[in-house]
Amino acid sequence: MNTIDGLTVHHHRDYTGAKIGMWVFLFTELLLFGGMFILYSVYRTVHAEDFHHAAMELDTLVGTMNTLILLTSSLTMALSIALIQTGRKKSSILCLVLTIAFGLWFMVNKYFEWGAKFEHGLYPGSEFLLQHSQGEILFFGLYFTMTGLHGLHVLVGVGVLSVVGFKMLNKPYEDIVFAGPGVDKLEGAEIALLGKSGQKMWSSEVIDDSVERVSVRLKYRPVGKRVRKEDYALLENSGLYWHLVDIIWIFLFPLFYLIT
Amino acid sequence: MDNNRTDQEHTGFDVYVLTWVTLLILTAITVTVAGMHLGKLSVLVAVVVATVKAGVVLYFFMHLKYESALFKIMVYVALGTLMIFVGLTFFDILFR
Amino acid sequence: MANHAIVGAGAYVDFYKAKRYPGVLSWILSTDHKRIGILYLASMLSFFLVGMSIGFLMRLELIAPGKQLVDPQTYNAFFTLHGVIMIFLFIVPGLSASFGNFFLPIHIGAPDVAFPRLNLLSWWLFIAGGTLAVLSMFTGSGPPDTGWTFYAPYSIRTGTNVILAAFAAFVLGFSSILTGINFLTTVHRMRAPGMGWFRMPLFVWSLYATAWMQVLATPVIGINLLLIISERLFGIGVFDPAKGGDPILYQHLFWIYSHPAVYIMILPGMGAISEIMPVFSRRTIFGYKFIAYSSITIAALGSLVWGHHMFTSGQSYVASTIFSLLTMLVAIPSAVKVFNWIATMYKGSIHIEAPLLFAMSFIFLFSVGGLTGMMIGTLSFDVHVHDTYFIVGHFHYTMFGGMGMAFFAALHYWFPKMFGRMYNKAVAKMAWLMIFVGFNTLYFPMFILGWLGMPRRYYDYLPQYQGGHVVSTIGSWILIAGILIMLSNLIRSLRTGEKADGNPWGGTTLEWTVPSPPPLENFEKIPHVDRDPYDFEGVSAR
Amino acid sequence: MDLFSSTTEAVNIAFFVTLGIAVGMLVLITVLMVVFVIKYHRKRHPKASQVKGHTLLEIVWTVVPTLLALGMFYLGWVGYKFMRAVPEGAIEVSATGRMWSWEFEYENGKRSPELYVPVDRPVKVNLKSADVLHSFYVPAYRVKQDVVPGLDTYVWFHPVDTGLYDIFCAEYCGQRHSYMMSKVVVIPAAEFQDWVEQDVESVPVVSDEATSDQEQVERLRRAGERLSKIKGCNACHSTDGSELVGPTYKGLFGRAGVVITDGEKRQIVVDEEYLRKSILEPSADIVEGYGPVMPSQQGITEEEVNAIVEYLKTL
Repeated sequence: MNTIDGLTVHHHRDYTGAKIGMWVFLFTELLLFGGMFILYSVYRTVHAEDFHHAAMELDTLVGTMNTLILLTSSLTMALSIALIQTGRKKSSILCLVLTIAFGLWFMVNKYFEWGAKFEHGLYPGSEFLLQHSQGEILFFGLYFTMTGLHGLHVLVGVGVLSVVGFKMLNKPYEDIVFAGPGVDKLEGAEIALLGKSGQKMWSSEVIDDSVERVSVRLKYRPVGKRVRKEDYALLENSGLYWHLVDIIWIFLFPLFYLIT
Repeated sequence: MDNNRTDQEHTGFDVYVLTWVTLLILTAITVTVAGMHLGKLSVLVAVVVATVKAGVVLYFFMHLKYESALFKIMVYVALGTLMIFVGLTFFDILFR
Repeated sequence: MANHAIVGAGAYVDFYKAKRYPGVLSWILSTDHKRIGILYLASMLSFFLVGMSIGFLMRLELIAPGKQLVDPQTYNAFFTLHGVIMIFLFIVPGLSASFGNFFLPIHIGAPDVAFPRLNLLSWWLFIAGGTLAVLSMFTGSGPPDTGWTFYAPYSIRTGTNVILAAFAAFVLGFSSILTGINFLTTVHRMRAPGMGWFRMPLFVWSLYATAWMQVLATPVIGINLLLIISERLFGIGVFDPAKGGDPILYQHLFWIYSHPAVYIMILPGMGAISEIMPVFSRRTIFGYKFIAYSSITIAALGSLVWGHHMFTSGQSYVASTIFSLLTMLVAIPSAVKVFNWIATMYKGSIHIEAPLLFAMSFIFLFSVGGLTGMMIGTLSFDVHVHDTYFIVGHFHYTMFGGMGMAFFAALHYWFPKMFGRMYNKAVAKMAWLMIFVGFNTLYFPMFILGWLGMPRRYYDYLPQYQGGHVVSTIGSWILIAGILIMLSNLIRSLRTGEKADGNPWGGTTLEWTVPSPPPLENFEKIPHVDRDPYDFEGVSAR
Repeated sequence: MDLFSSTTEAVNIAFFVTLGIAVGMLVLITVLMVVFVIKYHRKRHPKASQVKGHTLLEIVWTVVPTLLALGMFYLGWVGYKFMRAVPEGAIEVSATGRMWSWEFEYENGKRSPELYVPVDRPVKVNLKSADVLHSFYVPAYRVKQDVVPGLDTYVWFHPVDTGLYDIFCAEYCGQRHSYMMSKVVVIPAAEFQDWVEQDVESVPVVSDEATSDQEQVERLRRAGERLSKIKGCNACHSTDGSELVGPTYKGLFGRAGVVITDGEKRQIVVDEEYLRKSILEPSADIVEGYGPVMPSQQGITEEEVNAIVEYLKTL
């Protein structure tokens, strides 16, 4: 934030701050899933045998495929950020679209996987499941809640990335707002756009005390390799979220599919 | 506020692709080992491999390697807290 | 007057006048941290009054054995709602969301918090959660009757409206997390030039420590409540003993959050006390660094002791032993704080004003709470008094006697700064006396009742316990009268109070260098900090 | 091992020592605070001296409380260890907690709603829950242990004197939590022996020749009355017409009413068949205006059901 003669001008944003905020938010996600991992590890310890049997019901192939999909989506996500950093906006958006597509593909697989389970009568609280041993009931209780919650996060991630994509498609701009004590000092002034020789191309009305604040919206194109950080801070933070969702799956996969 | 970021520019595309290949190899390892029926060891391998994979994602894809000490400390605090929650809970479960 | 320059009167417009939207929108759409702080303050106090009224009815019901006012089901809903409202809607957001929001940026010389819009969202979530909690009383199959702890499996079996109440608590948890993220980032990124870590006021230190706990502990109860909800909706079985679930595991996850939550509630209060003690002693704080570090230590150790709520729960002997040991250790940093506050009065020049009276009663009542806390951290003694009125007494001494008194102290301390007017000091002192006397009359008998074996959450009791209950109920009348006098004094002063200048107490931290109420952007120019927070040299008394 | 003579003593010692420490600390804090406020009031002490700190003092008031705290921990731990270790030769009773009553069962199968124990002999109570969390609490013996469904817990104590002592439920368990009370009845050993061998069978075995039908019914009725106490029926169903959680037993037999079966209302008249079904499958027909809260009476025998039905007919 700068101050010009009592006028406050907001235009600076703290991107490291935004990143700290994002990381801290990721910690809350980590602990959210952490609670479930505590439950998992406890019940896994108590009912090792049952978990072993129950895990056989899950399709390792689908699990592996979904793992590969998410890992690859993480790659495209990281590439998308790297590309915008070097100013290649189109390729960056393409990678972002790929990431979204991988996320959706993951969800489609998940849909068929869950659907098959439901068809077999295997869902929380079902008659069929209640005939199983306690460990198996717990396994599937955890399976559905943990992968369900993870799936929800994938969907949120897809949503966030789509929004970011749309924002990138539009040209970036920056709002500058003059506000705060001292706006009244502008009274009688006007705002003008000047041409090369200093001629007035456009000017605003005269500013009087009816004006609450003055807003200037600057639009600009990224020039060459010198892209401003503003262009990818949002992308980078949503990328962090996407990678975290990937990390969670990296643990869910062996814990549910590979302990047969 | 000052904004001295010198981080991202270090990461090249090759690093990302290499990271991705590493992750694929690790996935292949963990799936193969799971198929070998090693008993108790298989769980250990699965968890260790998953941790390594998560570390790789964290360090390269999430740029933790290039961040300042503050970020690293914060991540360790969060992970440490989770570990402690799990550990103390197990003092109950294992000795009940 | 502080030796910082105060901005010229001409340029100064206080933040109440500098508004972006008309009418009530200027409040509920404002991203200004000061307005959000006041929004929190007003909404929290409203919820507090609701919780207090329910508490009043509970005390009335308990004045004699048998039915006085309501039937058992209603009473059970009463203590559940009293707990949910007081915990999630008053003491958890407590000082951090109200005074923290208002003063944290000013304290570190920043124009606002790091994420102002997130800050507004957090208030919206708070209101949404509060509304859901209130709705749970009137919709579905009746108000929840599980106690604020929602212990499984009763919370899975009861026919009452647990889902809505648990969801309300979940939303409120989210609100608390957002505040935490905001404060952490603000402290890391927005300190003014020269504002080193050890020049931050101790209130900021306590908020920083609190923010870490909010961020790391709250998600655990979030998932726990989501699991209770899905248990009820889908029967997933993780907490249902009939399906192999372990109810004690629910308690672990619950207290993993809810014990640190105790420190989320009390730490900002301790921070406020650390502000008040030096100002009214007119001297620098004693042992600044020890108080700052003890906040961090409390946050760290406080996350390791949840199992002391579960000594009789059926958890293992080993776990109980370890948790008891850790519990004893967490008392140490609190003791360090108490001794430093008292030492701050040593060789001071003490002005007795309402904030100091509340702060001193905080030290006394919190010490009672803390020391009884150590008693019940003692394994064998806890077996006897666990889930009795001893516990009820203990946590009211820590929560209400601690956080509540600190809240009142902060309210009287910062009132002139927040609203630009001074309250009637004599009435404030009288209200303090009534609150202090009423408080002890209300809660002290509970220790005796608990020692005699009166279990908590009892609608009806055996005649041998009546004496204590009668005294306690009478105490509640004095306490409530005191609170009402205090609040009406403050509310009346909003309009009629004498105008307060920038620094009515002779404080030294940055908020006293700007006019009262502060201007929209807090500072005309971002200050350059070149002195310690409690440097009273050259600051004259009033 | 025998540091203490009883659980009561283990807790009392911890209480008085920790209370002493707590009061001592509180007095120290309060006195210092009050003395400072008076002595350094601005009238008497207008100029404050800026003392920033004192490292030695900080160390002292860190180390001393730490030592006291560790001492308190040790004391509590020793007592707790004693309270968790059941002495040899303890008699064992199993207790079942359910909403909202206690049922005690002795080794020979004798059941009772109160806990009868012989004086001066340690008692181990094995705790089970039929539904939700409860907590078995005897203030006189300073013992408390949660009763957890799916987990076996225990508690032990040593009754020194004969008499009646309260048993409470200390873990909130629903609407009538505060009425989930019973008594420990401590009696001389010989008396206890007689008591425990009496009425072991819940329903008396009746031989056909010796007794008339009338007498048989009467015996069944009395057995039913006793059973309804042991099983805790009276916690929710009154016999005097007052409203509790469930419908009253008074005038139940032959009463007409509306029940909800599978979500649909239907009119019924209470007969033997209905009573049986309601005992065995309580959730099948819910009387209008009540909640589906009655637990299924797993493990009840045919004779016991007969006895209860016979008893209900007479109310």
